Amino acid sequence: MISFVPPLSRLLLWPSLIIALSLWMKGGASVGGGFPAGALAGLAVLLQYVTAGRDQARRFVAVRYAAPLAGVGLLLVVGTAFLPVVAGYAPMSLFPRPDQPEIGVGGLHLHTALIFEGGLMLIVFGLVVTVIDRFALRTGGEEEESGP
Amino acid sequence: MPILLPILLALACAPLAYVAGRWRTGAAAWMGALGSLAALGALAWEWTLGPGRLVLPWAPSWGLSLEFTRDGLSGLYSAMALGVGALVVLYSRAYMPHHLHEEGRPARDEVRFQGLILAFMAAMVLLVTVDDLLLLFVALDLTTIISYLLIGFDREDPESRAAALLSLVLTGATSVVFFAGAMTLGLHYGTFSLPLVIERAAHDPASTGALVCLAVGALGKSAQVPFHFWLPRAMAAPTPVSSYLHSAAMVAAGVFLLQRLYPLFAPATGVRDGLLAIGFVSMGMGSLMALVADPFKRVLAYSTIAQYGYALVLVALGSEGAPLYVAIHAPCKAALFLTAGAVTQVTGKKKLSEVGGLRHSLPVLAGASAVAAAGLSALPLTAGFFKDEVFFHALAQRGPAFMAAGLVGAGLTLAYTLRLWWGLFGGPRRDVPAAPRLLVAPVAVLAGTILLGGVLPGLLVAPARAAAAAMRGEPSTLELAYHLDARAENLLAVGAWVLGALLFATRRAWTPALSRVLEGTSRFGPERGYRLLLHLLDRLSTWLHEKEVRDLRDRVASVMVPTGLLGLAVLGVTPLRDRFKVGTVGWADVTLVMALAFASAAALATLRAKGHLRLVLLISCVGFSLAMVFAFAAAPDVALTSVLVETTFTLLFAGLLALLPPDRLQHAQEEAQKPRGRDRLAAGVAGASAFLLSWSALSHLQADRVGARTVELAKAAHSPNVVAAVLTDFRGLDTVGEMTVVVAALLGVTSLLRLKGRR
Amino acid sequence: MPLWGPLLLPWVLGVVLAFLDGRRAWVAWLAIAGLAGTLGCMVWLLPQSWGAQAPQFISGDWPVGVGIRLRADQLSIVFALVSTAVLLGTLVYEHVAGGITSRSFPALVVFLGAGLTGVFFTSDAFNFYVFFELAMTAAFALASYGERPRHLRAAFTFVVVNLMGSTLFLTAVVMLYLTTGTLDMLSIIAWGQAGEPYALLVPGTLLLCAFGVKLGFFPFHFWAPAVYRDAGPTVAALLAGALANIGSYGLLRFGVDVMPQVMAQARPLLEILGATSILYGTVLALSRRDTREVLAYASISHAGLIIAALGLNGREGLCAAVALALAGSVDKTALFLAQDRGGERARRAYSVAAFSTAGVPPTAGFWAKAWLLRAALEQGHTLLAGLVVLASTLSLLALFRAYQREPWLREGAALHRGTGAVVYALSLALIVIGLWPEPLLRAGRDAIQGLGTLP
Amino acid sequence: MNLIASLAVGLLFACGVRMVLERELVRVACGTVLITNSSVLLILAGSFPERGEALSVEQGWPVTDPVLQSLALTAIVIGFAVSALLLTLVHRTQRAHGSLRTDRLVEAELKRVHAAEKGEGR
Repeated sequence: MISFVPPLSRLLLWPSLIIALSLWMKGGASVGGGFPAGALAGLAVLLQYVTAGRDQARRFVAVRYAAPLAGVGLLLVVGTAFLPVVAGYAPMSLFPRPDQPEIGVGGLHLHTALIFEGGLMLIVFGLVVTVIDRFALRTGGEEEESGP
Repeated sequence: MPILLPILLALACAPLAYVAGRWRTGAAAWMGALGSLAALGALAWEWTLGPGRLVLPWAPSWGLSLEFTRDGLSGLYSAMALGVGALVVLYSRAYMPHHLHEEGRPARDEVRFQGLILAFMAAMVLLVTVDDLLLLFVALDLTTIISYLLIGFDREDPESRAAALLSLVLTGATSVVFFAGAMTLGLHYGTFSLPLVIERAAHDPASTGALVCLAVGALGKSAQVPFHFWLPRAMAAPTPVSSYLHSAAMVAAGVFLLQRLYPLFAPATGVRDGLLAIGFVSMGMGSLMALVADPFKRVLAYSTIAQYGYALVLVALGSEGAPLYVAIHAPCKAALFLTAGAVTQVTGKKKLSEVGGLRHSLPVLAGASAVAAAGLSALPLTAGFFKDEVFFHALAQRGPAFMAAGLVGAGLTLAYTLRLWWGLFGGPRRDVPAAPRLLVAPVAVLAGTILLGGVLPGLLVAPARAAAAAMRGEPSTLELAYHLDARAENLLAVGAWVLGALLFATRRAWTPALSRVLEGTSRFGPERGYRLLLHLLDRLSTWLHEKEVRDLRDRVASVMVPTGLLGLAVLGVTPLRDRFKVGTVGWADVTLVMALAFASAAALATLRAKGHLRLVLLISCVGFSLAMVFAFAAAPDVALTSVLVETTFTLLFAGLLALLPPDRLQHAQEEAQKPRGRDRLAAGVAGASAFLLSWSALSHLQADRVGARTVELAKAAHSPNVVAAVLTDFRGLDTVGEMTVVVAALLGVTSLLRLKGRR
Repeated sequence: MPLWGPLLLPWVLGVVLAFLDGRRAWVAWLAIAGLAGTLGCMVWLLPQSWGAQAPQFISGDWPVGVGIRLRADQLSIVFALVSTAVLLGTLVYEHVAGGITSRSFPALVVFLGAGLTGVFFTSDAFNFYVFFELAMTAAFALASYGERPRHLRAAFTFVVVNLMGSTLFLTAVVMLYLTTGTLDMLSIIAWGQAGEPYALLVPGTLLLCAFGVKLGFFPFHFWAPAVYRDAGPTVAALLAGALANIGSYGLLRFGVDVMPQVMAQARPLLEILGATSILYGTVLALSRRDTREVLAYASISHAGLIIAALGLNGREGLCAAVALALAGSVDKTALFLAQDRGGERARRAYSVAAFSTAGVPPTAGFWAKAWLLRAALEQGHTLLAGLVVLASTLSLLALFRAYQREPWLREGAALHRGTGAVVYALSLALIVIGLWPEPLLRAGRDAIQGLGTLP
Repeated sequence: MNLIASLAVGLLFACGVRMVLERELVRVACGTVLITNSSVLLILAGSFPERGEALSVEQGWPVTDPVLQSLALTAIVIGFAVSALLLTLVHRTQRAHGSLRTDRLVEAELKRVHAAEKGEGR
């Protein structure tokens, strides 16, 4: 049992991440979006923590810098929301505007909502992974806090 | 504009003195005295300009303006406050270093003290000059605040702290009552401007309630029965404070208010009769207490209560001598207080029984204070004679009973004044070191003023008439002169002297009995009532605090149960109670209902779950069932998200359980499931309310919701998935906010579970 | 200045600060500068709010209701100004008092500021909830600041009880949407004027309870003494000074503006709750030994005053509520900060703020209380007027008992110059407003001008 | 359907409150999760009567109110974030007090209160 679970989970990691990415990209058209994508990616990493342990999981850059990643995500989100004001639009104006034509490559529509959703994904991923990481770090007894 | 000059000069005194004090400690007092004398000079110059008013814009929203007046009343009281203030500040230059040394405080604190005295002086000048009900209250509370700081100046001394607090609370409380009265009047007459209020009150007399409120404020300040007991306690303050606040300034403020507002009180005979009674009671009580008190400052404090009782009687009778009475009393009392302070500094004693025979060592002080004492007890050739003359004059018009009361009162005054002076200076000779000159000079100056007023009474007539005219709103015909005939005033005065002398001569016979009687009655006095009330409130407070909710559970229940009950009540009493719709359940709904049932069953099972792991699994079971519900409710986005969230959450919970020490978990588990009856009840109330409130809300669904518009607009937003369009576009701001919440939570988590070490 | 300015600035700044280590001095100064900038933006916005048309925008320029409307009328801007100023003062205090001990403190304070600004500016019920949660979550994270056991205890109580309040609020907002079909406040007002008077009663009740928890009046206040006592002094100042404003603002916005018909029916209840809170708070404050507890109970009685003012019929009561909330916010911040370390300057600041809380002139609190008294007397409500007088007296006693009891009185511990400056500035503001009350009176009068349908 | 949905909401809420009133930190946290779940259920219950195809923009199809869905999503996410914070707080609180029981918190608090009440004296 122990012998084949870690490789299997490592094997599962990449497909999960790809599914997460597709959830993100397809969010505008069908079920999905940044939030489930981030949660799914977080779950994939969580699996690594459970099976391979913290040190193994932290091989990935994205895991080590999960918390800053969430910050970057928030910057993306806030930026998408408020950058249009520089050009004189109302906040939360997404491009292309309702009266502008869509720009699309095949089934994929390019829309600033994608950046927005990407930010969402990073934030959720960052939260999940950071909490897991901190919990994993704390597991294994520590001294008690004391004092009044 | 010249009206402002004395006020501005008075206001500038404290900062100037402070600055001077920074340069050299001793300079502060001289600077302050100089400033107040300048203000006094400005006042005198202004006096020559005749009456006037000044209105400056202040708060137009409330129709308020800064209104100042220059009339007899403000002139007389300002002169009193400034003159005595200057002398007291100088006196404190000699007094405070010694006092501070005894208290073990740095000599620099003297500057702070003098600054406070001068600030008080400014507040007092402001109080007597303003001509607006709200401003009157503002200035009144300014004096309260500064007096708190002054009385509690010796902050190491618990007694003086307690005295300061008592005076703050008592004068603060009564002045709030005053404010309520002022507000009532202001609202009733539509203005706070005093001349307008008085003018309108002429046709439409003020309500008794409002007048009583105003009177309470004045009585509290002037230390009249039943609010008198803060004054003797306040004697814990340094002597310059007592001699200023409790002779010429703070206590005068109360009677001043009544004089300023006299036109309002004039038609209300009932209120005036009440004030009259209070005046007589204060007079009698104060005089009797002054006859037996031992610490000499206390004698003076009780005497102040009694003397302001006289002033109150005069105001209540509407006598034109009322302002004059206060103005003459002030220098006499201030001089005696200053004498008391000087004696304490020289001898280190504070009680009459411990001193005596000082007339040889302190001849100037003894002489000057003898003049002040003579003034206080209204002997001829001092200004004091005229204060009793106007008093007797007013009483004589009311009838023999009043005359008798006045005679007894004046007799008692002479008796306790003699007792005080004799107790300090009379008796067998005792030698003490000489007093510093600056300690004696202010007393001498005050004594000189009193003599001057007594010898040349004509000087007093003009200010007294002006003040009386300002008080009563009609020209005054007050006459001050010595008449060597058998008119009632003279007879009463002679009678009072005889009575006083007799009482003084026979003092050993009645003092012990009187003190026993007074001690007995003090058990039922208002002070006792105040303490009892406070004690009861304290006990109530502690009892409530002990009973108060402390448990987290009760804190939660205290939110949930009232909300639940309120919700039930709302549904119970309004027409909403008849409007519940059961709704239909078709075949298509079966899966949904089953999923809901599953979620409910899992939720119920969590209550019975023993182990933590089982609990967590059941919680996630609830979550997954709900995700199923959402899926069946055609909300796949929500369903997907909630599946993922539930999964993550279950794992996080499991991670938490792994973090917690197993023995602690075990222990907590054993203890946990002992629910109290009221917990069940609370949950029941909350659940029932949640059920009925949601049912009511679901029964009132609005068919035409914004949701429909978003569906129409989704195409314009280039997003086939309407939910995504709402999330990222239409209500994108919500999503940005929500993501910021996530990041804030993340920050919280990272700071709670830090990577390296603790703290 | 466009409306989004004061919102965007703390938001972006918060994100940037989240990356940085808040214990460094320059980071703290950056946060301080950012909050000061926000304050400047708001001041800039002030004349526009007083203009004929309050500045507003709709997110993405979508039609009303579909997009989210943000709007800054006078009520919003005065609350935003005072809350941001209080946050700024607290942040400066914590920084100069000896340094921030947590990495995320400045970022969280700035996020709290962003949340509060959003709450005050938004004109959409659900967006209100989101910003409310942003402020609450930042406060949850801040509550454990200091991380001693008692801080953690306070944080736990705070989080659990306030989660209940948030849930109530969320439920109320959803019910509003289900009943009226829109989330835009102005549309809800229009709906309410046309619709049946009882329909909004259920969400109204839940909102009252939710804001009751935030503001902390009887019987929703039981968490407050424990949290204010056990949390760090800066945190207590933040919670009592800034966060509680959500409660008073929410009651004004939702009660007076959005659902005046519900408010009309809730008046008797508000009066009873207000009177009870006033009595309860003042009596309990009277003989507490712990200064923080005195302050906690004093703030409960202050919340009662606000509620009682709202319960009064007519304009003046509402004006009084606004003035009480604004003055109380500064009062409480000054009190909590001043009692922290002692020293001569802090003592003076404490006494000024205590006089203001008790309603003694010349302080801002006096005008607020005077307004309440005025409103009560105008309505012929002598009982409430008497209660106000009693509360003033007893809180004066309670606050000054604490003042005299504290060891600071005897020791006069040396205080850092900077912290003294902060508490001085706060108390100076109270005195300046006391001497020249026009800004407060104008704010109170105009803030309720644009609200709903007033009698 | 209204009745059933609101019954489920009420039941979840009651269970949540009951759990929050337990004497143990983990259960308190579980209770808040249940309460959040109940409010999310209420949000979507509003769209039960007209529920349909969420993703279709084609004319004539019934559509589940997308605004309600997005409100539910936002509520779920916020609830998740706050619960994560609460879980870490549970961990820290139990470490600080050496127990998972709320009574210990009360004891510690009372100890402090009584120390303050007695310590200063009159």
